[in-house]
Amino acid sequence: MKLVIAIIQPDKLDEVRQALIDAEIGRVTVSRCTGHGRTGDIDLYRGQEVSPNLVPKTRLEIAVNDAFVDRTVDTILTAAKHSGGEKGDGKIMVLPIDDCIRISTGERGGDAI
Amino acid sequence: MKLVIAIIQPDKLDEVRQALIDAEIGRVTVSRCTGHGRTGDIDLYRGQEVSPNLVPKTRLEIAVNDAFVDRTVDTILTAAKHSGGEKGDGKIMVLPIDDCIRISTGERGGDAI
Amino acid sequence: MKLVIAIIQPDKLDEVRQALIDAEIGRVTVSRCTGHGRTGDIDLYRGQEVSPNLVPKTRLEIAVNDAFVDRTVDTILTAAKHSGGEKGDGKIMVLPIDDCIRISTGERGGDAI
Amino acid sequence: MPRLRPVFTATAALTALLGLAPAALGQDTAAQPAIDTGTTAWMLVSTTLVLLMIPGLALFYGGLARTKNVLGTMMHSFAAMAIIGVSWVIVGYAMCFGTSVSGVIGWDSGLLFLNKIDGTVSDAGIPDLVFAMFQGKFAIITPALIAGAFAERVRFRGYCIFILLWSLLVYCPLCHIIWGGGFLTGKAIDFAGGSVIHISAGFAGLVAALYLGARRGYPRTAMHPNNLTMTLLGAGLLWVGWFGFNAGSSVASGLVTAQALTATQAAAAAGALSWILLEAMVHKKATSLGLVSGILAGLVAITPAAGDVAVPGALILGFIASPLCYGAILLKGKLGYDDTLDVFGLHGVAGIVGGIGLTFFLRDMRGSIFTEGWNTQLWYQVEGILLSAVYSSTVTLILVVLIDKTVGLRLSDRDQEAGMDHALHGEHGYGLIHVN
Amino acid sequence: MPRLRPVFTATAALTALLGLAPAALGQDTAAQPAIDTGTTAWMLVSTTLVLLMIPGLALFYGGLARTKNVLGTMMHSFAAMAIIGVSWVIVGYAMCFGTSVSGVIGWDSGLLFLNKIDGTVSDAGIPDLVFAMFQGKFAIITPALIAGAFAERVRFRGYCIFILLWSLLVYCPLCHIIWGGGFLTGKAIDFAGGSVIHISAGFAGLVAALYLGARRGYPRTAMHPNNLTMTLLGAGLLWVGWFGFNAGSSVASGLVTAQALTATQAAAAAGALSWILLEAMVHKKATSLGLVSGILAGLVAITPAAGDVAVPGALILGFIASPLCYGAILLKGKLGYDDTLDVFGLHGVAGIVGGIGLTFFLRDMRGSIFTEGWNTQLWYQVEGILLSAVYSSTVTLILVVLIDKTVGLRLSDRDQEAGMDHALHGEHGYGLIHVN
Amino acid sequence: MPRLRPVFTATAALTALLGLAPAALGQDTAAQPAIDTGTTAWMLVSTTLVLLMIPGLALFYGGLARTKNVLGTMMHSFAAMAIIGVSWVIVGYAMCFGTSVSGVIGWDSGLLFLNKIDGTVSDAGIPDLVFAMFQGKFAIITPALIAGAFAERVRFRGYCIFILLWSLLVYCPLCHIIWGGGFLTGKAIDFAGGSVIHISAGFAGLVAALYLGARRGYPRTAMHPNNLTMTLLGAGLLWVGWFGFNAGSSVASGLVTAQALTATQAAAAAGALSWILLEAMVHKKATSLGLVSGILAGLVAITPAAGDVAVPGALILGFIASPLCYGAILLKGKLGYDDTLDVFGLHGVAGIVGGIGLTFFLRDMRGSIFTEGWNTQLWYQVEGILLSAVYSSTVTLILVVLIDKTVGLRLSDRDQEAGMDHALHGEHGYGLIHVN
Ligand SMILES: Nc1ncnc2c1ncn2[C@@H]1O[C@H](COP(=O)(O)OP(=O)(O)O)[C@@H](O)[C@H]1O
Ligand SMILES: Nc1ncnc2c1ncn2[C@@H]1O[C@H](COP(=O)(O)OP(=O)(O)O)[C@@H](O)[C@H]1O
Ligand SMILES: Nc1ncnc2c1ncn2[C@@H]1O[C@H](COP(=O)(O)OP(=O)(O)O)[C@@H](O)[C@H]1O
Repeated sequence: MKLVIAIIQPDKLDEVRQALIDAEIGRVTVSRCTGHGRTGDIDLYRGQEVSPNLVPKTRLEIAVNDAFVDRTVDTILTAAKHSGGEKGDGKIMVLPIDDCIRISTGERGGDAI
Repeated sequence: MKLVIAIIQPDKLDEVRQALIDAEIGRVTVSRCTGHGRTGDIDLYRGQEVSPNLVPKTRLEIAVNDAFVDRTVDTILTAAKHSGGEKGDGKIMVLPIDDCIRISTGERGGDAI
Repeated sequence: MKLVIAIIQPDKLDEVRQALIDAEIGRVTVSRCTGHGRTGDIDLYRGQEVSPNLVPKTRLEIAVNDAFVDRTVDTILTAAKHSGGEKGDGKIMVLPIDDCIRISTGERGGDAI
Repeated sequence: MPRLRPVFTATAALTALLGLAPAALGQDTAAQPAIDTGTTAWMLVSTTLVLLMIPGLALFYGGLARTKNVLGTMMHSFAAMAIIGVSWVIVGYAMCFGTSVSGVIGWDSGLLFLNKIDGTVSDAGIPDLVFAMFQGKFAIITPALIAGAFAERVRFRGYCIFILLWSLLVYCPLCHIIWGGGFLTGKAIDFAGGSVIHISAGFAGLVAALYLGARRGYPRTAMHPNNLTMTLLGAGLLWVGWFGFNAGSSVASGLVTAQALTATQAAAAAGALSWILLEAMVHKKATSLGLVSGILAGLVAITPAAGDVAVPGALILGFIASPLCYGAILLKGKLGYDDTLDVFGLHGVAGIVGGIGLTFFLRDMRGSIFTEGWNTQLWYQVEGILLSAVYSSTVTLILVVLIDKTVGLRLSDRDQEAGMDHALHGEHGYGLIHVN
Repeated sequence: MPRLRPVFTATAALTALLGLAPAALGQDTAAQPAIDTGTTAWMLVSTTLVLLMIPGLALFYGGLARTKNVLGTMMHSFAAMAIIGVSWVIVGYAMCFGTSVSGVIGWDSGLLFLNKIDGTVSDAGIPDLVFAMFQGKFAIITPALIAGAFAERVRFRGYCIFILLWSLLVYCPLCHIIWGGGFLTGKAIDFAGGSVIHISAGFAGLVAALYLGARRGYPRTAMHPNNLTMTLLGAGLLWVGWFGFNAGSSVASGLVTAQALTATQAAAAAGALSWILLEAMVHKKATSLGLVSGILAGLVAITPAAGDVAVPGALILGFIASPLCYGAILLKGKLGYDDTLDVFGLHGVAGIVGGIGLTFFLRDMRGSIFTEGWNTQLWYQVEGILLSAVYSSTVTLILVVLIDKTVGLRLSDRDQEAGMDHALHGEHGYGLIHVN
Repeated sequence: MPRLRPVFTATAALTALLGLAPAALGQDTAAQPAIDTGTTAWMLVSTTLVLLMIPGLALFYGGLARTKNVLGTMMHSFAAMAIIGVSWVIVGYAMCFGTSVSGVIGWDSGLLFLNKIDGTVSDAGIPDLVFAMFQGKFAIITPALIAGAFAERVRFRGYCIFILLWSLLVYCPLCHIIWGGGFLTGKAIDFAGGSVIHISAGFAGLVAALYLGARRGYPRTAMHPNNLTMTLLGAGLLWVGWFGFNAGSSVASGLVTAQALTATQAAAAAGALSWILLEAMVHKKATSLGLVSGILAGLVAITPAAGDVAVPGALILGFIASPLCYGAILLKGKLGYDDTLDVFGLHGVAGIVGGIGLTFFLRDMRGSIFTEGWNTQLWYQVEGILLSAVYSSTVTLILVVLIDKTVGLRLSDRDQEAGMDHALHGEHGYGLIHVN
C-alpha cells in the first residue's frame, strides 16, 4: 500500500477529483496548504503588485493499493496540468504505508483502503 | 518508529484525545481537512438539503515507537467510533518513520518521540 | 528520497524559511496545525488565564534527496529554536519516499524533488 | 496664482457646456417654504439609513458566495455606490423627477448636476437636495439587488456597464412612471418601491440568470456559503436600513412615518417567524439562513404597503410572504435554473405578494384614490406589477445580450474555477490561510 | 375578483374575533396634540438605534462562542427579533402600558395589535406608535441578553418557548410596575432600564445557568472565542445603539436627551478605561475583550442613571462598574458555575452598581420625587432592584424547569460536541474550511 | 445608611477640589434660547454617526493588518474611544472651546467636566452638551487615524500615552485655532476638518512612521490583509458615518446640512469611481481595496469643502483626489518608507487636495469672508494647511522620540514576529484554527 500525496493548484481541485472518481479512485483527503514555489501569485495592493512568497495550494492524500499507484499518479498528472504544464502546477509524492485500518469496521490492510 | 495518521469525525476529537492521554500517548498534531467520503453531512440551504461532496474531517498525526503502534491504533479505533461504527467514521494509516528529532534538545530517535 | 516533516512554532516560520533558502533548500509546503504540547500558550479571557490544550503550530513538509537530509534537519534545528531550546519548539520527522513526480513536466525521482 | 486659473476656467467651461446656469449663486431664497428642521432631520437620517443598506447587502450576498468569490460579490454592491452614485447626481434625478415627457420619462436640463435645486426647499419643508439624495440611494440599491441573481459568474467590466445602462433605461423610467409624475403616479400604491425596486430587480435577475446559464458545476457541486455570520449581520443592517427605506418614504416625520415604521417592524418579524416555523415543520430544524430570508421576505412584502396597512395587515403580509418565497425557491431547484442568491425567489415573489396583498388590508386613509373601490385599486396594482415585470424583463434581456456579445458578461469557466476574487480583482478575501 | 374576497373576509373575521374595532378608520384626529417633528425624528432614530443593538448583541455573543456554535449563538438574538417582534405588537404592549390592573400588570384589549393607537399622538408630540415601537425594541433585547448565560448548551426549540414566556411573564409585569403605571412607577429611578432590563436579565441568566449546569468539558477544556473581531464590532454597535437606548428614553429631543447621551458616552469610556487599566496592573497586558467588557459594564451601569447624573457622576459610575464586574467574573471562576458569556457578571452586577450608585450623584433636577431626601430614594432603588432580582429569578426557575422537563432545554452531550450549528440548525458558520 | 456617606462626601470633595460649582443645580434656564427639537435631533444623530465611524475605522484598519495583528490594530481605535473619551469631557472641550488664550488655546475651568454647559442651550437651538459630544467624537477619531501609519509595530502602552498627549498638545490647539475662536477662525475654510483632522493626522502619521522605521521584513516579506471583507464593511460604515461628520458640521438641520450631505455623497462616489477606472487602465483589474481607498480619498477631500461647494465641484474634487493619492502611495513604495496603512497617502494628500481645491469651486454663499476675493482665500487655505502640517509634524516628532526613549514605542522584533495580539494582548483574533 502507498500513500500518494499531491500538491496541486487550488483551481484544479474539482477537475482532479472528478478525474479520480472517473478512474474509480473514490476516496481522498483534502487540505489547504501554502507552498514556497517558484511562481508568483500576483495580488494587487493599492496599485502595487504583491507577490506572496507563500502561494496557496491544495494538498491531496490518497491511500491506494500498490496496483493502483500508477493509475492514480497518471490521473493526477493529466488533470492537474494547466495547458500542457505550467510552473507551479505542483508535485506528487509516493510514500510507503505499513498498514491501514477502517475505523467503522476494523478491517485491515488492502481491504480497508 | 511509525507515524500513525488518523482521519476522524470532528465531533470525536475531544474523546479521542482524552482516550489517547489515558493510554499515555500524550503527543499529537491535529489539523483540519475535508474528505471525499461515502457519507453525507447534510446541510440545509433555503429549504433544500445540500450534501457536500467534501465533508469536514479532522486529521491526527501521532509519531510513536514501534511498541506503541497497536495501543495507539486500538485506542483510536475504540474512541472514534460512533455507536458501534458508522459510515464516515474514518481511517487510520501507519507509515514508517526513519528518524525523529526533538528541536529543543536535539535528541534523536526513539527518545525524541 | 525522504520527506522531512517539521512541526514548529508559528513565530519561527519566517526565520526557518529564510534559513532553508540560504541553505539552498528552496521548496517547501506549509500548513497550519495545532498540537497537543507540553507547553502552554497562555491567553487571557476576562481576567482569567486560559491555557489551550491544543496550541497552534506550523507544519513544514520538505521532500529532499537523501544527500540533503542532514543539511535540512540541521538548518531547521538551528533556526527553529527559541533562545537555545524551549519546550514547545517542536519536532522533526523523516519519512521514506518511494517516488516523486513534478506535475508540470512529468519528471520523476530525484530530479523532480 | 495664475497657474491655477486654468482649472477654474475649465470647470466654468464644463458648466457652461452642460448648460448649467450658476443657479445657486444668485438664487432668491426668500419665497421658499420654511424649513421644518424635524422633518429634514428624519429625511437626512433616512438617507443615511438607506446608504447603510448597501454595505448591508454586500455582506448579505457576500457571505453566501463561496470563499473564492466573496470580494467579487461584495464589489457588486460597492460598484453600484460608485457608478450610480455619480450617474444619479448627473442625470438620474433629472430623468426620474424632471418634467414628464409623455408620462414615461422625466427631463429637465436644469436638474443636471442637481443644479437647480441646490438651494431650494420643497413643500414638505425639506431642502430638495435631501429628497434627491434619499431617492438616489434607492437608485443605487436596485441594480445592486439584481447582482445576486448572477453572482459568481459575471465579469466585472460587463457588470459595471450593465448596471449603468439598466439604471438609466429601466430604473429611471419606472421610477418616473410610478412616482415621479408619470402615467401611473397616484394610481398604483407603491409606498416605498415594491414594483419600482423589488419586482423590477427580481425579474431583471431572473432574465439575466436564465440568459447567462448556470454556474460551472451547478447543481452537481455543493456550493457552500463562505460565512453565514456575515450574512446574518447583513440582514440585521438591512432591517435597520429598511426603517429609513420605508418610514423615510413618507417624506415626513409624523403619523404616516410612524405607521410605516410599525408596519415594517411587524412584517419583518412575522416573515422571520413564519419561515422558521415552516422549516421546523418540514425539516425539524430552523436555519439561520431561513430566519434571515424570512426577514427579507417580510421586508420586501411590506415595502409597497408600509404606509397604508395597519399592524394586522402587516403581520399577515409578512406571514404569507415567507412560505410563498420558500415555495418559489424549491420550485427553482426543480426547474433547475441558477438564480444564485434567489433574487427572484425573494424580491420578485415577495414584491408581488405585497403589491397585490396590500389591497385587502388598506387602512383607507389616503382618501381620494380609493373612491373607486378596492377592485379598481386591485387592477391598478396588477397594472403596476405587470408593467414593471414586463418592461424590466424585456430591456434587461436586450442589455445582457448586447453586453455579453460585445464586452462580455459571462465569466469563463476557467475564471469561475479560479474564483472572481483572484481572476477579476487580483485579491483574496481572507488572508487567514496565508500562514505568514 | 370574487376569488379574493374570502381572504378579505377572513381578516375581517379575525379582527372581529379579537374584538378590534376598526379604530383607525373613523378616528377623529382633530383633538390630538400637534406632532413635534423634531422629537418624532429623534424617537424614530432611537427606535432604529435600539434595533441595531440586536445584531450588535448577536455579534458580541457570537464572536465569543466556539466555531461550532457561532450561528446557534447568533440565532438566539435573531430569534428574539422574530418572536418578541410578533408577540409585542400583539399583546406585549397592552400588557406593559395598558390600564393598570392592581398596579402589577397592564391590560387594554384595544391595544391588542396596537389597534387603538394606530393614529394617536402622545403629549410628548410623537405618534403613540413610535413610543410603542421604541419600547418594543427593549422588549426584544432583554430576553436576548439572557441567552448569553446558557449559550452553547441550549436547545433551540426550548429556547424559543422560554423567551416568549419569559417576556410575557417576567418582562411585561416588571416593565409595567416600574415604567408603565405600576406600583413603583415614579418612585425608583430607572431611566432606561437598569432593573427592568439588565438586572432582570442578569438574574434570569444566573438562575438558568445554574439549573442547566455547565457545558460539557467546562472548565477542563479550553473554550476559545471563535472570532474576537466580531465581538469588537458588536461592542461598537452596542455603544452606538445605546445612545438610542438611553438618550431615547427621555422621549424628547432636548436638554435631558443631551444629558443622557453625554452621561452614556462618559460612562462607557470610563468603564473601558478602567478595565484595561486594571488588566494592565494585574496581567501587564490589556486585552481587547477586557476593553469591550468595560464598555459594556460602563453602559449598563449608566443605564438607570443616564438622565439624572452629570459628567462626574457618570465617569465615576463607569469607573467603579468595571472592577466590580471583573471581580464578579473571577468569583464565578472560583465558584465554578458556568455563566457562559457572563450575563450576570456584567449585566447583573453593573446594573446593581448603577441602580444603587446613582443615588449619590443625582443632578437633582426632577424635583418632586426627591423631596423625601436621598435615603428614601436609596430605599426605592433597593426596592426596585430587589423586586426585579427576586421576581425574575423565581419565575425563570419555574420556566426553565418546566420547559426542560417537557420540550427539553439542555442540549445533549452528543449535540454539544457536534456543535449547535450542525446539530440544531443544519448549517456551518464558516465555509472557509470547505476547500471547494 | 451612614456607611454610604463617605462615598458621597468623597465626590463632593472631588468636585470642590476641582473648583466645580454645582452649576446644574441652581441654574436659571429661563433666559436661554428655545430648543429646536429638529436641529437637536439631527445633531444627536450626527454624534451617533461619528461614533459609528470609530468601529468602522477599526474594521477598515483591522482587516488590512496581518492575522496576528488584527486585534492589536483594532485596539488602536477602541483605545482612543476609552482614553480620549474620558480626557475630552474632563479637559479637552475646555481646551478647544474655552475662552481664547492669545488665540492659540482655549481655557475655562468652568468647562472642566462640562460642568458649566450641563444645562445650557446654544444659539443654534441645541443643548451645548450635544455640540460638546459631537466635537468629542472628532477628537476621538483623529488620533485613531494616525495609528494606521505605524500599525503592526507599536507597543500598546506607548501608543496610549502618545494619543493622550497628542490629543492635548496637537489636536486641541489646532481645533481651537481653526474652529474654536483662535487666530484662523473665520479665515481658513475648513468645514468639517480637512486641516484640523486629516492633514494633522496625516503628517503625524508620516513623521511617526519615519521615526519608528519599517516593520520587520518590510518590504521583502509579502504582508497580506487578513480579511478584506472587514475592510469593505469598515469603509461602508465610514461612508455612513461621514454623513454625520460633514452634514453634522453645519450644526443645523437645513439647507447647508443638505448641501454638505450631497457634496459628501457625490465626492465619495466620484473618488471610488475614479480609483477603479485608474486601476482598470493600469492593471486591467479593479480591486476592492482600490474602490474603498477611493471612497476614503473622496470623503477626505470633500471634508473641508462640504458645505461650500456644489455637486460639480464635489465630483471634481473626488475625481482628482483618487489619482493623486494613488500616485502618493506608489511614490511611498519608491521611497521605501513604511506608512503601514497609508495614512499620509490618503488623509494627508486628499486633505491637501480638498483644502486647496475647494477655493476654485466655492458656492460663494457664506458672504462676508469672501469679500476679499478668492486669492486671499487661497492664501488662508494654504496658511491653514501649512500650520497644521508643520505644527503637527513638529510636536509629533518630539512626542514619539520622548515616548520611545522612556516607556518604549517601537515593538521589538521578536514581538513583531509573534504578533501584537499574542505578545501585547494575550489573545488571538480568530479561534477558527483552534480545532476544538
Ligand atoms: N521538494 C518539495 N518539498 C515540499 N514541497 C514541495 C517541493 N517541491 C514542490 N513543493 C510544493 O509544490 C508546489 C509547487 O511547486 P513549484 O515549484 O511552484 O512547482 P513546479 O516544481 O511544479 O514548477 C510548491 O508550492 C510546494 O508547495
Ligand atoms: N483511501 C483513502 N485515502 C485517503 N483518505 C481516505 C481514504 N479512505 C478514507 N479516507 C478519509 O477518511 C474519511 C472517511 O471515509 P469514509 O469513506 O466516509 O469512511 P469509511 O470508509 O470509514 O466508511 C474520508 O472523508 C477521507 O477523508
Ligand atoms: N510524538 C508526536 N507525534 C505527533 N506530534 C508531535 C509529537 N511530539 C510532538 N509533536 C508536535 O510537536 C509540537 C511540540 O511539542 P512539544 O511537546 O510542545 O515540544 P517538545 O517536545 O519539543 O518540548 C506539539 O504541539 C505537537 O504538535
